[in-house]
Amino acid sequence: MNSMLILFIILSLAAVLSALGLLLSRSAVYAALFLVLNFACVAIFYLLLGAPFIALTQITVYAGAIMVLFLFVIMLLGAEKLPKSQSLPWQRPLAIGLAVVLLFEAGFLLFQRLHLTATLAQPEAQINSVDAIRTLGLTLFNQYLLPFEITSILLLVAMVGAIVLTKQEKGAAG
Amino acid sequence: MEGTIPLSYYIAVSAILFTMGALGVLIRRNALIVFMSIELMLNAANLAFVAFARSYGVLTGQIFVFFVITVAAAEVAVGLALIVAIFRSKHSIDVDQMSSLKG
Amino acid sequence: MDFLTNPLNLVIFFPLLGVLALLLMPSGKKDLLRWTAFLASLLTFGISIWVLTLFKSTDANLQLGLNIPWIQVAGWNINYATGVDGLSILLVLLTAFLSPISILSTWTAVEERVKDFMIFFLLLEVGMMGVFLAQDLFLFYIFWEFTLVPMYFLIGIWGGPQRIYAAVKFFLYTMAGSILMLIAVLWLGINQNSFSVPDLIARSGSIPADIQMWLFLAFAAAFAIKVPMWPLHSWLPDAHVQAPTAGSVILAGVLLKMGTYGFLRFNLPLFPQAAIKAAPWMAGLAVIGIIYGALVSYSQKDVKKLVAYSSVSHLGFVMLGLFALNPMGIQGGILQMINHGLSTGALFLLVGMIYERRHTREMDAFGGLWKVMPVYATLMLIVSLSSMGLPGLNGFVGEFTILLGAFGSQAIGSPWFAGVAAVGVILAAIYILYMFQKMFLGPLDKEENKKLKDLNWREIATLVPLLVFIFWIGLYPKPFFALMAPAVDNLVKIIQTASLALH
Amino acid sequence: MENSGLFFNLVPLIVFLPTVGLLINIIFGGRMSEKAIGTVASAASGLAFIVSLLLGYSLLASGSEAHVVPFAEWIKIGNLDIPWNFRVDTLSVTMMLVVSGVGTLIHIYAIGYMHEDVRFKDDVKRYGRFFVFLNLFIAMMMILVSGDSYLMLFVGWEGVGLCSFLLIGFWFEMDTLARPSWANSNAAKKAFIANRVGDFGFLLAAFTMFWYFGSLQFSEVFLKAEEVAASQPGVIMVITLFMLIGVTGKSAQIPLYVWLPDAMAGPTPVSALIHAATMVTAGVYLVTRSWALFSLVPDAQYVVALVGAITALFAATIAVGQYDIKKVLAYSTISQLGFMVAAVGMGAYVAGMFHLIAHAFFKALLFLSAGSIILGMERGHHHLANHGHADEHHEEVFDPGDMRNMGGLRKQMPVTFWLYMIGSLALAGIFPFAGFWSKDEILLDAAKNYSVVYVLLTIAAFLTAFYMGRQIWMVFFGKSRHAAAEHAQESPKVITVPLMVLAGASILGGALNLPYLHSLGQWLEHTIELAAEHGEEIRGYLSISWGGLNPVVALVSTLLALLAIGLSWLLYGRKPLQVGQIDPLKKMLGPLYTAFEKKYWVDEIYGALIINRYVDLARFLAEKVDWNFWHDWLHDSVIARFFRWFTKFLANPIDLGIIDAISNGLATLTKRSSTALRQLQNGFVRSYALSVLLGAVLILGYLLFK
Repeated sequence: MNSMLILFIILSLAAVLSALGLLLSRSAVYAALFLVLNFACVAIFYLLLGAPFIALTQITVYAGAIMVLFLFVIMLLGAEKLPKSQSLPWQRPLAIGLAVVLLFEAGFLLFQRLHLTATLAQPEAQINSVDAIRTLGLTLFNQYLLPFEITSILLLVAMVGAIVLTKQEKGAAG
Repeated sequence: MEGTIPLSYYIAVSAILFTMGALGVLIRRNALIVFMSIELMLNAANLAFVAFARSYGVLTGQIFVFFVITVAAAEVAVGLALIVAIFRSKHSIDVDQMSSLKG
Repeated sequence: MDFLTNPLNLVIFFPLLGVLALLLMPSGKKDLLRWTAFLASLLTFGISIWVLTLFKSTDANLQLGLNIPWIQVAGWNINYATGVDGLSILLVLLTAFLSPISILSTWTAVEERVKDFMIFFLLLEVGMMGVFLAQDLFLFYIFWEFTLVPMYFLIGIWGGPQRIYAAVKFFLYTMAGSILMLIAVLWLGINQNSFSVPDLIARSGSIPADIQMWLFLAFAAAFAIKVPMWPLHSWLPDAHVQAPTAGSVILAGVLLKMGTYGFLRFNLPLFPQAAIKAAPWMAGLAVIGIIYGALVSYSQKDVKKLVAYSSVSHLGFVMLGLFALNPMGIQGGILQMINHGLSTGALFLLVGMIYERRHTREMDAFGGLWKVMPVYATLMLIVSLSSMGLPGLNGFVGEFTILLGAFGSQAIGSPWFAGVAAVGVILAAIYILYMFQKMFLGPLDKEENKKLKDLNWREIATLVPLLVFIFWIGLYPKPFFALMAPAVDNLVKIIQTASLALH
Repeated sequence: MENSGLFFNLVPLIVFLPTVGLLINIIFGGRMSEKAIGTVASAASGLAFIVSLLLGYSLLASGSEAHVVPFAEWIKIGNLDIPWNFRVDTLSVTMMLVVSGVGTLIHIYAIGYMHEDVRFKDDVKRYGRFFVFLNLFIAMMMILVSGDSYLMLFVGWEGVGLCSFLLIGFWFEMDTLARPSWANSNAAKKAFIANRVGDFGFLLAAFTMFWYFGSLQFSEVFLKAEEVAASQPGVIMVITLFMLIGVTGKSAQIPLYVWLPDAMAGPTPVSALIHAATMVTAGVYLVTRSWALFSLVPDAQYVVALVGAITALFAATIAVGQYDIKKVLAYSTISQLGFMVAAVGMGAYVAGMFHLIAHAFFKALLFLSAGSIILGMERGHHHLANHGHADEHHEEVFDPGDMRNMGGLRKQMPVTFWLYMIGSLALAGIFPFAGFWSKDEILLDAAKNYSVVYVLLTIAAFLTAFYMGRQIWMVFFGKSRHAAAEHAQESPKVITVPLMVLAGASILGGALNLPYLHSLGQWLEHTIELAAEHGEEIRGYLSISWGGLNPVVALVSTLLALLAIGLSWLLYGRKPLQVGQIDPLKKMLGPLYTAFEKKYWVDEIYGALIINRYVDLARFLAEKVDWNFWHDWLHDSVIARFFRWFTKFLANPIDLGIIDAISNGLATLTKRSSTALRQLQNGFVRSYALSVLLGAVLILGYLLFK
């Protein structure tokens, strides 16, 4: 039992529990906060895995931008509590059953079939340095230039789309 | 701080998070929470990507995650806009209210 | 560019330009539509005259044509092959000549859906030109079937009270024969590895005699229905009586010729041995048609029907001439195709003119019209005389050469055929004079007829060109014979070679 | 050529002058006066006569040998070569002279005649049309006689048939008594169709000729005639007999003569020109022209001669029983044509042609005089109508041509009377009129070799004199039997002057071929080789008459003619016919006379045996066979019904029962399962997501545990 593993287990527990919180919380605001916690845990995982750039992106984009957006929308629409629904009585048990099966399958796959023997060591110092980020940047702007540029268009389209969708039509009843 | 963590642990965490996300999509009726669950599933996938990238020592995994995050951002923007639009006409964010495409 | 500036392609496809122009015009402006269609067909006629000037009448081969690979998949050797020779040049000219005349005749006769009418008419012209100019069996077949469609609509939309019946009958009847031809075409294309007519003629010797006969019969089925040969003529009176005037003119003037032309272009040179063997039978049917058509014409009460049945008789002469298989008979036959187109076309025009005035075609409703419509009567007289073969007019030259050719034809084998056919000359006089008497002579005793107006200038203008040719061919047929002579000699040579091989 | 000073090259003008005339009248006729129209037409014909005279002079000056003047190519296919050449020889020039000469006189006569006729019939505008047709006829007749080949001859042959049709049907909307009727147009149609039957024979003769001689040109055919006769004896027989059919049609012989009496429906000048003087003699011309063929087949010649002789007698008997002045002349024409045909049949070509010419003169004279009489009667009738005497005649239709209405016209129409007398005597064959000489020659030739023909012709000659006598007595002597006859008026000069010219020709015509001089014989000798040259080489009865004058024959015929006239005087002259009296001959002959009167019911027999059968056959074919059976039954019922039944069969048991059942079953299945499955499509996004997860789980499970 080394310290890394202990850290890992703690983080894993935090992540899973925050996910569970998301799943169970009645209020959307709590759910959003649990999700932020989850994202933070995952960001630390990234650091452990030697991917500092991704970790920072995770924090800024997800926790910073996306979740703030969520909270704004929640505030806009009101965090109403939904009445209990009778529409899909079998949905919940079926979903849980399937989830259990899925988990079982994943476990089976992971431990009986894949035989992943690799172990991931603590990242070296230079990995978490500016050089590594530069390498990532160079790869991104050389090898993946086109996808990168396409992403910009995607974002532009999404932005325009969001504006169009939320724009109040003149004369339309609110 | 020496010691290693087996790759399979990361994947297992990823799998658990993914299943939770999926459950959230299936069980919750609040459109916002459903959406959040989707984000959770994306995160789970990202985690697996990064873990494998570390395991194989290549950068492609990280770059893919980068793209996923970008797409997720776009998706959230459009998705939330949709939810707002739907709320305007239905005055609800219950996904079960959106069943006019019933066969 | 070669393809577009080829004179034959211009002749075939020029009317399409007219169609295009018509499509862009509002359907309410009837006169504009009429003038456009008229102009398009007139220009087509002009192009056909240009083709005539390019045509070398001393050359027996196909001329001015194109031969472009077209459908060359899966071993099919289909070309876009066109060409004109002595066998077809006159028919091309006839088609181009009759089209503007027919359009002119619709000026007041067609008032509804003028645009559609003109479009169908020009499409029909495209089809007919294609039939006469295609030198690839596959291409020919496409044009052949294509002509059915516009004609079907011309009869079915602008026809008489029973137009749908007539149109469907026309369509089905012709289609039934064409199917057999299609089979034969495919057989030839597969076994001879070519659809090109000149190639197939060159290879015709390689087909075994019994298969030649089957192929001959398959082609003959399509053509005999179109001609129509007795006893396959039943669609003709329906189609003619129900069709609008312009449709009848084209039907009699050109569409029927497609059948005789088919015999001439395909049956004779492609299957010469079978043609020789079949000659007495075909001649027999032709003679029956001559007599039968003339007899049945006499008993008609409707002028248009009378003229329709007279076509059976006249086309019998053409068939008799073609199957005489000697230069006189064939040249006479070709000329008679033209003659019939002119005379019967003119007769249908004339009948249409009286129909427009009186809205009936029953001969009993007329009588003594010469008194009120002298110009009409005179023109009708000339055309009738041409139709019954009076010397000095076109009909005689054709009939005489046909009968003369058939009388001594070796292929037919007996002068009796021509002898009996010559009775048709008497019978023609009987039914035509009967018609003329019933309409124009006798007392003018019907009130409705007393105020009839004589022909106006437009109507005279539609008829005068036809009359010019009626006289021209009758008095000086030499240029017409000169156009076809080398090609016919060539054809006769092919048949003679086959006949030598046969014995 | 040495012909440079001669006029052979003018020969196309004989066709084109009349053509120009008719074109002028067509184009400008509407704006010209009647006089001008008539003058143009007459001038066209007259100029053609002058050209014919020039041609005759040219022939005389150049040794009378045949000249062929090429004009145009017509039909040329392979070895068939038919140019339009003009043949100028003594025979054709003779015909040209007759046609244009008599034709011109009749044109002039018609100026006056038609002037009145169109007014009696109330359609003045038709005046010009008559002269157009008349000129057309002259042109066609000229083509006929000047053609160089059988086909060109045929062109004219058919052309004159057309003119005959047009002119018989000139008053197409009435009958001969100007009542509205189909009669005239029927007569016109009948003439054309009867002629067409003859043409059919002609055509077959031409076909046979072409395939055995290789040509239709006269010169080539005649050149090869003996050769072909030697190798193929039957062929010439066939050709000549087919030609005979043509002759019987055009020259109105048995059995196709029936059209000629009806053809009198045409205006009188037409009857004179076409149906007496010129067109109907085309058959005689044809036989004469084909002498080289006929001379080779004596059997055919004999048939021709017999047909002619029988027709001569047969028609003469009918003429005896007629009351219409023109009908008598019509049957007389048939009879005289019989004389000519018999003559050329016997090989007496010169005699035949001689009679043709003489007959053209006197029969034209007679017809035109009859026309003058009819006009006189019409004038009388109109005079009555205008002066209010017509009350008692108001109801009945007046027939100006019926001899029973006439009588005593000698006083009212003296000029016409004398002209008619001359014509009648010439026709009856009284010395020294033209008819005497020409008929005598025929009888003489018949007496030599053909006793049967001789007897038949002699009886016919006797009857001829009798019916002409009867006519004279009935028309000109006695008292008027009708008020119109009392008021009949003489015709104007324009009508009588041409008649006088013809009368002169009828008197002097005999001089053309007087016995022992034989000027016509010598003239024609250049075209027709005479027996004398051939000597005994040619078999049979070729015997062109050098006849001389056999006193016995001449005496017998003259005496018989006088006897006949005397007999007619006994019956009709001594006691003139009274109004309503039955013909005295009828009392004597009884049913036989009725047979004459009714024309032996030939029209009725033809009608019953041929025409009605033809109509029935045509109707049967058209209505029963073609329409009811072929069109309605076979096509519309059998084929269409079978097709419908078959489609129904396919539709009902086959398609509905089997194929449709399968597809219907499939459809039902689909419907049911989809009804079930649509429950899944409940619109809830979450349940769709559940399905996705289910799918993912299942696929993963499959991959894992397969």
